[in-house]
Amino acid sequence: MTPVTHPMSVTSTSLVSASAGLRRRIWPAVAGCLTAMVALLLAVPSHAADTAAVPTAAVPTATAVPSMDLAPDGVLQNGLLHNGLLVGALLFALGLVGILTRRNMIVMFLSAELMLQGVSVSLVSWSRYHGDWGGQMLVIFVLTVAACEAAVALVFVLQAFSRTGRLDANAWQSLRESVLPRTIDQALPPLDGGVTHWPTLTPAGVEPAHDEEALLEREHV
Amino acid sequence: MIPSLETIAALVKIGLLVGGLMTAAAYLVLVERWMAAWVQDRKGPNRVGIPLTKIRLFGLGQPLADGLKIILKEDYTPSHVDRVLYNAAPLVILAASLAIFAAIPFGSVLPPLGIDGLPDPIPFLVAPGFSVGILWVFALSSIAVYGVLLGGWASNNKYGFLGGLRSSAQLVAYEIPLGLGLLGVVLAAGSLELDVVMTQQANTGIWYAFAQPLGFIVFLVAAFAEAARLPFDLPEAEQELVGGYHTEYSGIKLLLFLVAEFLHMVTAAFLIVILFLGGWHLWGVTGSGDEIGWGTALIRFGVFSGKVLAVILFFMLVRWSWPRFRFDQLMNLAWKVMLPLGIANLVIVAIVEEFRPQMTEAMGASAAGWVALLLPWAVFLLGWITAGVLTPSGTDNRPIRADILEDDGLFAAEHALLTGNGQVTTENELSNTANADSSSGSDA
Amino acid sequence: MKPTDPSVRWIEERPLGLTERLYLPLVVQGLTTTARHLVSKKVTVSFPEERPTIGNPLIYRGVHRLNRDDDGRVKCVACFLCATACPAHCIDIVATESPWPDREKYPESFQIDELRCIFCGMCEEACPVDAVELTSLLDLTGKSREEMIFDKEKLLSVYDMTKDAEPMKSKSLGGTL
Amino acid sequence: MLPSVFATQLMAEAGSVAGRPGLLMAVAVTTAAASLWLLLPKGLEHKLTRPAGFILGAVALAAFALAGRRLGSIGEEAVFALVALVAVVSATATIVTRSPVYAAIWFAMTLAGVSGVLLILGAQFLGVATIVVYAGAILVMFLFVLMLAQPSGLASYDRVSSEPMLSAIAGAVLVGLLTISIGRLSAPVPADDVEAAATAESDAPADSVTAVVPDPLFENHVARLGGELFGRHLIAVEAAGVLLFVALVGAIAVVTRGEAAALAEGRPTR
Repeated sequence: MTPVTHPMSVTSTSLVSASAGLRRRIWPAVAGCLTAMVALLLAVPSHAADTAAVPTAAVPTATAVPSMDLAPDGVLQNGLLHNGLLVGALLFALGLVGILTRRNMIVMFLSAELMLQGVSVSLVSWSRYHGDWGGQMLVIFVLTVAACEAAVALVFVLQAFSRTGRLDANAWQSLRESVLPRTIDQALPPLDGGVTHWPTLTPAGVEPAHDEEALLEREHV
Repeated sequence: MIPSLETIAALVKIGLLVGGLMTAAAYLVLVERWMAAWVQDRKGPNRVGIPLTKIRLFGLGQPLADGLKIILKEDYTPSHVDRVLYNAAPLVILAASLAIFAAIPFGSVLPPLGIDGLPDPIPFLVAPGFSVGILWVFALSSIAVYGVLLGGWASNNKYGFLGGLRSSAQLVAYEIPLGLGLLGVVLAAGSLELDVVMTQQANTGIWYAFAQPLGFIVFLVAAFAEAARLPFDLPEAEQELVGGYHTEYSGIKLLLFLVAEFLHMVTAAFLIVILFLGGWHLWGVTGSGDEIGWGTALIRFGVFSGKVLAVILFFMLVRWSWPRFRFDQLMNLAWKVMLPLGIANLVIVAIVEEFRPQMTEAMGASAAGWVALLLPWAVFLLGWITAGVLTPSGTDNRPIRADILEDDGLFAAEHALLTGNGQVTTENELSNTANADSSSGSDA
Repeated sequence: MKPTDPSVRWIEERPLGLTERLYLPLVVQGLTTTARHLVSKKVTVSFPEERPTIGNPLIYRGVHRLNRDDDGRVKCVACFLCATACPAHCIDIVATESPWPDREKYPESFQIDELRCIFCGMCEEACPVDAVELTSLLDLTGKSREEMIFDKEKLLSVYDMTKDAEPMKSKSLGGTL
Repeated sequence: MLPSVFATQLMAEAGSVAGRPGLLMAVAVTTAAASLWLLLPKGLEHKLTRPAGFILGAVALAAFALAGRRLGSIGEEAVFALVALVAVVSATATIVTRSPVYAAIWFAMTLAGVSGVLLILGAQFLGVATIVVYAGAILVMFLFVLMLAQPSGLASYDRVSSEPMLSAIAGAVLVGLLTISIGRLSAPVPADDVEAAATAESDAPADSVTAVVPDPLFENHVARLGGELFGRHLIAVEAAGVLLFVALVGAIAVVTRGEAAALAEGRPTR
């Protein structure tokens, strides 16, 4: 990619700094959540202890319930379900992070779609596990809703873009509640790479006057 | 680890298919050049034969020479491109257009070979039993849009970018009539598997082109547009517009783009034959069951290939018969003509399929069959005439002067000054104005 | 000229008829035209093996020749009219005194640069004695630029080569000489 | 602060995470949070930030992979791991990459991975339909808008993100809680549940489309799906159709009103 030399990026580049007040209120809660969760995870006992307690005698043979993939030891073989749910959870969480933190409205919508994908994977995993179609049905409707959402959302994004000339969600922070602090942008350092130098051809005839800066800064041929 | 026989069979099929397709694409380019020459009263390429000899073989060595030439050309990458996507775009489009053939059968079945571990009979299909074959074709043809769009964007060139947007808009728009034309067949055949669609036509003996004429036309037009063939080759449009999304490409990457476009045409021909022209079926020649001997298998393969070749020749003949559509006409055709016609076809097919049992019960099998055949034809004629009468911009190429007047404010003002009002003037009014009679032409 | 110019005459096109709106007749028409050309006789020829037929060699403008008179002498009188008329300035003549009594000058050297020549035939028109003519020879090739500058000998040899097939235009066309 | 009763109950029910000690998941979650924070655009970056983020991300991925269950065969595991890796890695790339066009391309890769996961899970139709609907239609529209709005270069708001650390931790906490609840799956199924499923299976009429399907992988997948869709869920289908129509009308209405407003305000329209 050629570096940015768009005037917008020089004058109004920004470094996000949420206000100190907001951060002071949120930090303890977040830190507490993370610590509590890690503690929870560490406190979880290992799997081996549980499976030992399974009463094998009470379980019918595997052939009776082919949909449930019963293993001989009587534990439901839910590996596919487990892994599918794990993938779904990861996708959902990644989508959540994206929609919380990115400022480009299109990328935010991509993140929302990512969350929908996570949900779809989870639903289909359960559908496979239970051997019925309910989950897959729901995914079809998720697809429908996603299509509707994308259509309407894109229209709004386009409208917003045509008003501000940017895809920045923070361009609309005046819509926030008045008690919430504003995000103040600071200047960003320029990207590495410097200015691209374009080859200059030998002139034929009388050379017209050029705008040298425009020649150096153009990004298209 | 020794792979199973089925895996080996699948690999052999893939090898045959990819090798055959690439060779066929090369030779179809030669055929296309011949057709172009003959239609223009020329002789066409007929020189290149066996190298270092005087043997010419009617120019059959030409594809080799063409390929060598374009491969050996300098693979020039402009400095302003986005390198990753610039290199990825041709690969994406070629991979997508080759992977489509996983779900497309290229014949009927081989007679049983009697080898343990192999299914009997062996179908001419890389992924047999893939229950969503048609959707697969659809999905991969929509992936091809990415190659076009990214190639145009990554070129970082305004002409390439505009070309990319232009052609992806076309591809996305024509996916809808394509799907509608296809849905009629899916509804009638009751399956998303392409070989089942062929078997259905062979069993009834009625090709879907005859049972659903409207669907056939809609699918045919959409297939032309999806394959970016003339009269819809706006993606390239060498004569009127700058090359398009592959303006900045050269050498082997350009070759990949061109081969992919050619494969799109081949895919379209396969789909047309499979969905609407009966696949390997020909009345009285090929039979209909799966229990066949070597002779019938060969005949079926021949019939199938012959049909595909005929459709491809039709594609090439059409190229030299009609002028290119303008972009607004292209979009008009997709949204205002083909979409309603496709929906009409879908509705009539649904009605026929829904009430066929009742009709059979009421008036007997043969009469019901005739009704089921004639009803779509009636809808076809009706829909066609309606479309022709109601959508003049689809067929009428004349410039609309009132629009010009509205668009250009200065022009309109001047014109109003000259003629006394803003209306389009006829010859008489103009001559009156020239006579300096300021009161003439004032009828509103 | 602006489209609003009063002298522009706007002409109403004939509105499309029903058959034209239905497009199918036009489709068939287009396909039949193409198909007819597909099988019709081709106008190109496989050149070195097949020679193209030239309609009238007398008016074909191919390679030049310098004609000889009945005695075998070069007909040119070095009047420079052809060099003056030549729009491409490809004719170069060096005149000297003629050894023969019937004319004052004759060309000591006479060169035509066939690579610069545009084969317009003006030299042929300008020549008062019909010495320069354009033959119907069309395969004019060479391996170097120098080779393509035809001197007097070469031009005369072209005459020798073509005089039987193409008699001098002056006589056949009822010329003066 | 979690109520202690609920916490102890969760701990008791959690059993195990993926048959491994919970330490693994704790490591996975914390490294994932750290790597996301390092990778997210922050405007000012040290040159070692991204490599460190990649390394931590690889550690997190490995930990998550170790937490996964064994499947039937090694081949199945390899294929699942591959498509899951594609999905998760490209999802991460979607949210951390600076260029929005690249984000869209990475999202397309995610779709490919997800569609692979769906295929493995036996949802052939959905796997392919995801590609058709998302990649073929929705994402192309996104790309159109992106390319038209920002044909080249990197905007300032793409180079920074709001509160990367907070949101990375929030995501990690979410994943942690979800995996704890997924861990409950390893608990054995009570015997009467299994018996109930077995009787439901044998009682179901053979020709009914709504019967319990033995294996969604095979046996007229699409036909059964369609039967279910237009049988049990017919009203939902109708509602979805209405929803699509309303969205279509709404989108066009907003566009045209926006154009009218732009004209009135003298702004350029497209």
